[in-house]
Amino acid sequence: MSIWTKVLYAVVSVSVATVYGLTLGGIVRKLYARVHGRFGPPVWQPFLDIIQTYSRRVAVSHGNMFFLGPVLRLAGGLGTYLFIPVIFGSALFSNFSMAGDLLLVMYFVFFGQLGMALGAGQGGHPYSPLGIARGLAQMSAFEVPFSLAVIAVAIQYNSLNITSIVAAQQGGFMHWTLFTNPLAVIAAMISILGMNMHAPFSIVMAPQEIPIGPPIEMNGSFLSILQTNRGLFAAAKLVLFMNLFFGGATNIIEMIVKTFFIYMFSVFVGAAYPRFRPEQSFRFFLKWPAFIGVLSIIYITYLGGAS
Amino acid sequence: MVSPIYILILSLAAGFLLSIIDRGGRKISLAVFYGVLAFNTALIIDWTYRFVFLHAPTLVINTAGFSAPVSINLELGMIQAFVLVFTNLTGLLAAVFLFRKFMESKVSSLILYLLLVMSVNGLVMTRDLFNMFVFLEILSISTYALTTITRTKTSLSAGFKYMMAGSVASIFFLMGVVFVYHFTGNLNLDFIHADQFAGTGLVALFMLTMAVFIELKPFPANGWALDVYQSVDSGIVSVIAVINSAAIGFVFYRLIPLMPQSFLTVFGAAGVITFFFSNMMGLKQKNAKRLLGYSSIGHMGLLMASIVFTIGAPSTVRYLIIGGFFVNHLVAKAGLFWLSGIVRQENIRGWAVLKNNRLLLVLFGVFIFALSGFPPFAGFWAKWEFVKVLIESRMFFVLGAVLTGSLFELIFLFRWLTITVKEDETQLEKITTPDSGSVFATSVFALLATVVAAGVMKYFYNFGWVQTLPAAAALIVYLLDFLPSKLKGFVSLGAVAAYGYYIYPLLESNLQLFFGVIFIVGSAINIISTLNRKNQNRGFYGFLLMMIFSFGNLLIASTYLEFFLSWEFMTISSFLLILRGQKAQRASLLYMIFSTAGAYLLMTGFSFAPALTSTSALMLSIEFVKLPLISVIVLAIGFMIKAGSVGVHIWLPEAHAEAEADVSSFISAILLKAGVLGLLMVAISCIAHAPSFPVFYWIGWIGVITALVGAFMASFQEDAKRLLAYSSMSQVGYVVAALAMITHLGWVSALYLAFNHMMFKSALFIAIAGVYYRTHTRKMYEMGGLISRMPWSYMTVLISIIAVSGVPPLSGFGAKWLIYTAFITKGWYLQAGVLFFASAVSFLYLYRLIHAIFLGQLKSEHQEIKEAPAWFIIPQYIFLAGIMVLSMFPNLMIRPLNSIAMHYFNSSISIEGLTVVSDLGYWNGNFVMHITMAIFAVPFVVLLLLRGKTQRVKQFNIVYAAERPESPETTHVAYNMYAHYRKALGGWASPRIENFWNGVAEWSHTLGDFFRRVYTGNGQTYILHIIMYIVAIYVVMGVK
Amino acid sequence: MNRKHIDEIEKQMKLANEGLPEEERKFFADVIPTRVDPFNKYWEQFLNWARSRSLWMLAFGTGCGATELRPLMTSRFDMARFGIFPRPTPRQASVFVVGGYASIKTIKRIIRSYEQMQGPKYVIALGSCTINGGMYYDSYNTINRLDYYIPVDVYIAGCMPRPEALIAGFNRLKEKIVAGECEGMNEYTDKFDWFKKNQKEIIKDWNMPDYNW
Amino acid sequence: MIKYLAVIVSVVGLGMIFLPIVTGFHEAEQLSPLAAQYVEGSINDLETQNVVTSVIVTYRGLDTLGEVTVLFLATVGVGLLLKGTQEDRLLMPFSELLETTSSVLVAMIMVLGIYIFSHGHLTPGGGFQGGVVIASGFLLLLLASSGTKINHLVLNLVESVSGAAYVGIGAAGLVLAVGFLSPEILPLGDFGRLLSAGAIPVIYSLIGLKVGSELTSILVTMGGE
Amino acid sequence: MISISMLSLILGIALLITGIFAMLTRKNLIRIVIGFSIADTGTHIIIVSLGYLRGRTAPIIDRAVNAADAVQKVVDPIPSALVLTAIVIGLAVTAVMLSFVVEMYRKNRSLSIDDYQELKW
Repeated sequence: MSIWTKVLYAVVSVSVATVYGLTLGGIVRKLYARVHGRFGPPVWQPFLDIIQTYSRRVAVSHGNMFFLGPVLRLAGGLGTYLFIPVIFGSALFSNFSMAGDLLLVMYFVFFGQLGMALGAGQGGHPYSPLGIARGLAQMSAFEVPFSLAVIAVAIQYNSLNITSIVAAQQGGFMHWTLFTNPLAVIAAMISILGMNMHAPFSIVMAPQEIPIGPPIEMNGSFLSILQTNRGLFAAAKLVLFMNLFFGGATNIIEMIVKTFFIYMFSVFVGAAYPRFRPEQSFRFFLKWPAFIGVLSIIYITYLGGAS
Repeated sequence: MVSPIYILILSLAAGFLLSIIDRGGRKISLAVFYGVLAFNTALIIDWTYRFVFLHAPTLVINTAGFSAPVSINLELGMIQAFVLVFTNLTGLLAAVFLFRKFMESKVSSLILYLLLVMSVNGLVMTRDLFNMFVFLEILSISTYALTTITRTKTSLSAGFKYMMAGSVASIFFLMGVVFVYHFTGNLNLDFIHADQFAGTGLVALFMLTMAVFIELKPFPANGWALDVYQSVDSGIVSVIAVINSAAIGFVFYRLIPLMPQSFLTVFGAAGVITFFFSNMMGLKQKNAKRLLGYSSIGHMGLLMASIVFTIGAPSTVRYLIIGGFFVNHLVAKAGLFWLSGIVRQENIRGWAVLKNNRLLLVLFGVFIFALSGFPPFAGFWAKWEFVKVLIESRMFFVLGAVLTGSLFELIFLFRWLTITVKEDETQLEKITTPDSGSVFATSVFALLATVVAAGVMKYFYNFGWVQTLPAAAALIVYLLDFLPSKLKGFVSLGAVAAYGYYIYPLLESNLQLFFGVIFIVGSAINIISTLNRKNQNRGFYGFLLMMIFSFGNLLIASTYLEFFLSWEFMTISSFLLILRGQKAQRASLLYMIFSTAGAYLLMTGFSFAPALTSTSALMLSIEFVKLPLISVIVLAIGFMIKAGSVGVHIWLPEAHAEAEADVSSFISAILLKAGVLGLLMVAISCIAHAPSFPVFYWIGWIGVITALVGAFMASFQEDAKRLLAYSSMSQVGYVVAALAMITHLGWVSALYLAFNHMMFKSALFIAIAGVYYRTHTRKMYEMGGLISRMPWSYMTVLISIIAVSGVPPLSGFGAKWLIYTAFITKGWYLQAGVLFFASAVSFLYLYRLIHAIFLGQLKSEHQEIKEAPAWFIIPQYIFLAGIMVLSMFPNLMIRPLNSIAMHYFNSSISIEGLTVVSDLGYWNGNFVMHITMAIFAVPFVVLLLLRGKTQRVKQFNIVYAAERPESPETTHVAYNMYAHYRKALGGWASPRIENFWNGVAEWSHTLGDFFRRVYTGNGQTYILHIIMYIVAIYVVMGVK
Repeated sequence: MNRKHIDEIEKQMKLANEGLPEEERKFFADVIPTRVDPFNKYWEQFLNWARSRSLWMLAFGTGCGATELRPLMTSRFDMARFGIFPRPTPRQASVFVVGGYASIKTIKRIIRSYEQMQGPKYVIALGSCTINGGMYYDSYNTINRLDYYIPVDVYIAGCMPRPEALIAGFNRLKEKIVAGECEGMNEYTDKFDWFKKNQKEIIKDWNMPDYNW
Repeated sequence: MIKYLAVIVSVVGLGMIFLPIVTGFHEAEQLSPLAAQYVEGSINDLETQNVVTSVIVTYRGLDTLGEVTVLFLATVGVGLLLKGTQEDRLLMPFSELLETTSSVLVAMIMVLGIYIFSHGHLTPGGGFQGGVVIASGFLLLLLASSGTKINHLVLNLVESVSGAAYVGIGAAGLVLAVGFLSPEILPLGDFGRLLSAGAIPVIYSLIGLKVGSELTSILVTMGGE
Repeated sequence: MISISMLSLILGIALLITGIFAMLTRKNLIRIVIGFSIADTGTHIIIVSLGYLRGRTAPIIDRAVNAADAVQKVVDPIPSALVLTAIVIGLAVTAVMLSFVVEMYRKNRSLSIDDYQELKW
């Protein structure tokens, strides 16, 4: 397969993921509205919003890093997504997963966050670093259960190669990590709450405290790039979780169904809970979820696991 | 060939006649006085030359025409000559020092002084016990009288206390002599044998030896001596501390053959106790001369202990130890006492006046280093051999006490040194022009210390010139210090290059080469940043070269001693470099204390290690050495101190932060790697010979906890350099943990990270140095928004922090990938989890660093600031280029590291094209880099096309709740940025380890203070101590 | 042209920012806002369609009329179904709802917030006070007509107008947007001097730049 | 109280140290070989009647030289300490009777002293004893007559010259005879004669002079001028 | 049986200890010096007592002692020689000590040793 074919495939894959991610966002808004007893905006509202923000005639930039911030953010999202094989056995959706393994994906997540943090930092607005400080701190906290879960998975399948992790989970839902190593999945699913930054972990944007935090100075096209990334990045995270814990997907329908439910999990939790204070949030992740993560490793190492 | 008895004859005759001669004028009497002293010295030097180089036989001089035992005989052998050379030389130079005093005071003082020196000669040479008593009394009486040369209330009362103690001791000595005669029928040492003292005879021997021992000021029966040291004129005190002590110590040495084992053990123990306690009590002391007194007493204790405990050792080693301690104490103590006479400041803080006189300051430093047992001075070799002897004879308590005592001593000496260098001296009275005699005497002694050191290195150890190169380099640059800084900088660069060219062929293995690149090439690039220094910049390049050369010497050292020597040179030079920082007093002291504690551990560890059989570099031959468990543990801890592992990392943030901006990069990027190198060596020896206890498993844990604690602490710093320091600690924690795995992948990853760390931490420190150079602050919240003023520095920091954090596509990710893979392969899962946590936390401090300095609001005072000078930018971009190349082609580094590790293990990774494949996963750095560039380009172009009309605005054009910001200071978020995180962590964020060490420090000071309360100042109490001490020792020895 | 001329022209092209003390001027951009014309017709129509269905509202309760804004967000009136969402920062908002009377103190904030919004931007003025001063028409401390100070797209009369009236107002705005009639942003730049004169007449303590970028 | 207890304990302990010497003490039956050698040597080699003198001046001559030095040092030391800080004292004039008697006595004391040190090798006594007797004469002068002025220069001269001469004789032994302080620079003479025993009487006389002048000078210094 | 020499030995030791006791307890500087002097005298008596041989005479070869059997007739000459030296040295030390006391008194007008403890710790 020539590199250009791969690029073409990647473009398709990215487009699908972006559209899917944005649609999910719309669905969530609709869902929230229904929970509130409202009619809510249309499902395609995110697309309208993106067009609206892209179509601003004027923008304000605080400097080169401010300019690059959203770019790096989107590059991070793209990278994260592109290093994950999305659909098991599909050449179209295998992306560039031959460049690296699970560790590469985990660390590429930081690429965008760091870029965004830098861009927002140059904005000069005090709320940006406040939000970033919260976000980084929370990230360091939820990384603990997540990394423990990932280590447990790596031990379980003796690999960090996402494709082979998915391959090992094929052959019936009882082979999913969800059932072979439930503790790791619990730890990871708690940490995805933090990753998605829905309530009770919505301390970064926190509109009532630090009006939307980091991107407060982002406007016009900058904002629209961030919005695009939000869709893509959400999809990437969900696909990663699906691959690691829920047996991956062999076709696009399976992927959509699985990721939808993974997403709904955090959405429902978010709809049901109020927001933590920052230190409560950090402490939360460092306590029980981390402990569950340790248990999962012990379970896999010393008790032999279910496999 | 003049008989040494003429020393006595001439001195006596001159002494008797001086008062008559003096009637002809003081100049004549002084001429006679100095003439006789000089004659004595010359005579003894002549004899020493004969003994040492012509191997003359021992000379025995009979008196009155009869041979012993009928008449009194004198003996002059090599040992006596050795002692006498130094005592006479000290006597002569102390007299030179006292020249002005002698000019002004009565002729009596000349007579007393001359006869004092004479009596020491007699005391050392005579073989008759009663004659010893007589000479001892001459010595005592002349000393008593000389204490009043400056007549103050304190010196009188101290002299009286001295007399009380001395008279009690002399009564015992006399009793001992008489009873010895009673039991043996002889007074001549040649005719008295140990077996003649059976039963009650031992009491006689006890009295005799005890009297001598009391004169040697054992703890706690030594209060009188301290008072004398404190109050009497410096010149005379130097005589008391050096000449008297040497003579009496020699008497003790002479009595050793008579003593039974029980005596020896108790005396040795008493010596060690004295050493330990007097140094501990010295901790609280603020009076310079009394402090020296404590040190003197301690050293006499050490000398006694070394005399006793080395009896079983080979004689050359024994002489090196005893002689080393003796010369070291003598030279350094005399020099320091003389300096105290020149400085005329009671409180050690007052010594800051030395700063105004460069020569004196250097002398002071030389003496302090000599006294603390640093190479190349004699005390270093003595200590090294002594530790070896103690370990061979399994005297671990003694070892512990000696090393702890030495550490205490080091603490107060270096506190003194650092205060002297750093305390503000403007409030103090300047030193009145010291008279040239004093300075001359002191300088000669510093020179003497150096000459002795060179002699030991040349004749005893037969070192090559490379081993002495660090010290020589410092010396040479010191002599060239008048040159402008830039010139010296370029010359240093050339010297480092030449040195690199020289040792390149000596680096036989890739491992050596790897560290050679870190040490030499890394240093060379770092030197560029120092070229920015202006003026003469005295001292700097000497120390720098010393440090770099000692790094290199570590690699080619072929014995434990050579390695340790280079290690100590490294410690000295880095200490001095740190000390140059503006407020580095505490930092450099901490560094010194921890380094020395580490060095003592290394010394112990090497002494436990079996002998080397190979002559190749230690780094290679260590592979075939089976280190015993204790050695592994002790060495590992010693090296981990240098690597800043948690628990012993206290020095690290202080030293990094307080050192000069361009020195910090050396410390962080290169010095820490020396610790890594050491640990690696221990690990190498453990591959084939795994210790019985899983030492490295626990080191692994320490490593990961270091990584985590370092990251946490870094997040809570306000000071940019402290932040980077903790970051270094964290990163080296990763390296240590990875090393501790002792697997192929572990080592590849450790070395890979070590190399990367060298590059990005150098770049970061130099960038911060540039920022500091422009802003004159290290507090991050005082900066902000500098990206617009210093874009080049910003770029460095940006690239570096991406590399540090391990975010792809830069080379830092390679390290992370290797490390996690290695950990999971090894089965250290929880450790890997902790490392993940640490690496996530590292984003906190990295973002803080770049945000608080470069992003956010630009301060008013920095509006017109310029980019850092080119000298700072050039090395940064060399390192950045290195990072980028390694990011693009990580295999350039991984391939050689793979081969290094393959020397010890089977390879666990394979390299397929540009992809590195491990058992668990794979990584193609090159491809990742390309993809990253592509996916960066796409949104970038999109944004360029769709951005609309973009207006660049200024820093206050922000949405500020419909208001406008008041000032940049109140708008910039930087201070206490992670307050919420600190709150979440609660007690875990408190500096427990620092509190622990503070507690240790406080307790040892309090204990020292408690013990020194025995010295009530009352002469009677001192006598009581002596009597009780005698009784106690009597009981302990169990003399029947 | 000599150097002096160039300097003079450049000086004219910059905002004078005379209200700011000398040492603070460096903190603020001094660029004069300029007109940005719409894209070509069909493309602009498409964009206007999207804009009208994604109205991001600056939720800044400037006056008592803001009380009636809150119910708009609730389940009963549910503005989200019209694509109207509150945004916490003017940078991202496209609709500015001025909530009733504007005291002189508030008008300063209104101007600043309006200027910080990125065009195209729309203003809905709420209640009688914004039209003619309403019950405060003779107050020494309120303005009587909002469009002396910023361009207004839709006025909603009433004291205060009910949420239903607000919805009607928003719908009117949507229509105007689709029709391409909402060029308040360009109006502001075109008549910049006039607006500034009016603003500075009533705001005595002018301690901000002449245009808040 | 505690201090007294400690003093008592330590003194008792000190006694304890000496106890074994007392209990284990038994008087010697014979001279030690060394002592016997001295007795024999004194008679045969040195022609000296007084064995103690021969031991002091010859066999252990170095000790004696040292001893003289110690005394000399004491003089110098006392001089260094006390001289130049004298304070005025009111002295009552002494009675004439006392002064006259003492001046007569002094002459006799001096003669006695000289006799004692010059016959040191023959009879009990010697330089030290003689010197002390001489000094006691000066003490009498100092105590008994108010106007006594002792010439410092003379004292000093005697002190220094006799000391130097002593050392000189010792050194002469090194050159002329067999060793430092050897008395054989002068003929040994006949046993029991005044001019016998080589240089011993000379040395002892010098010691006598020296001790006498030294002690006098200590007395003068301490007693005030 | 207690011999004379033993008696004098005990006496000497008693004096020695008494002298040291005085040095330890008396506050007056002059008394301390006297204490030393007493102790010193004790040592002299001890020395002499050690040299004594029962029934013998002084080691002076005169009419009382025949040169031929002098070895059998005289006491040990060595302690006698030593004690002479010891006495002189004791004297010298005492003299220096006393002059210290004089000078100390002149400087501070106090003879109590408790007034001379400003140097401590």
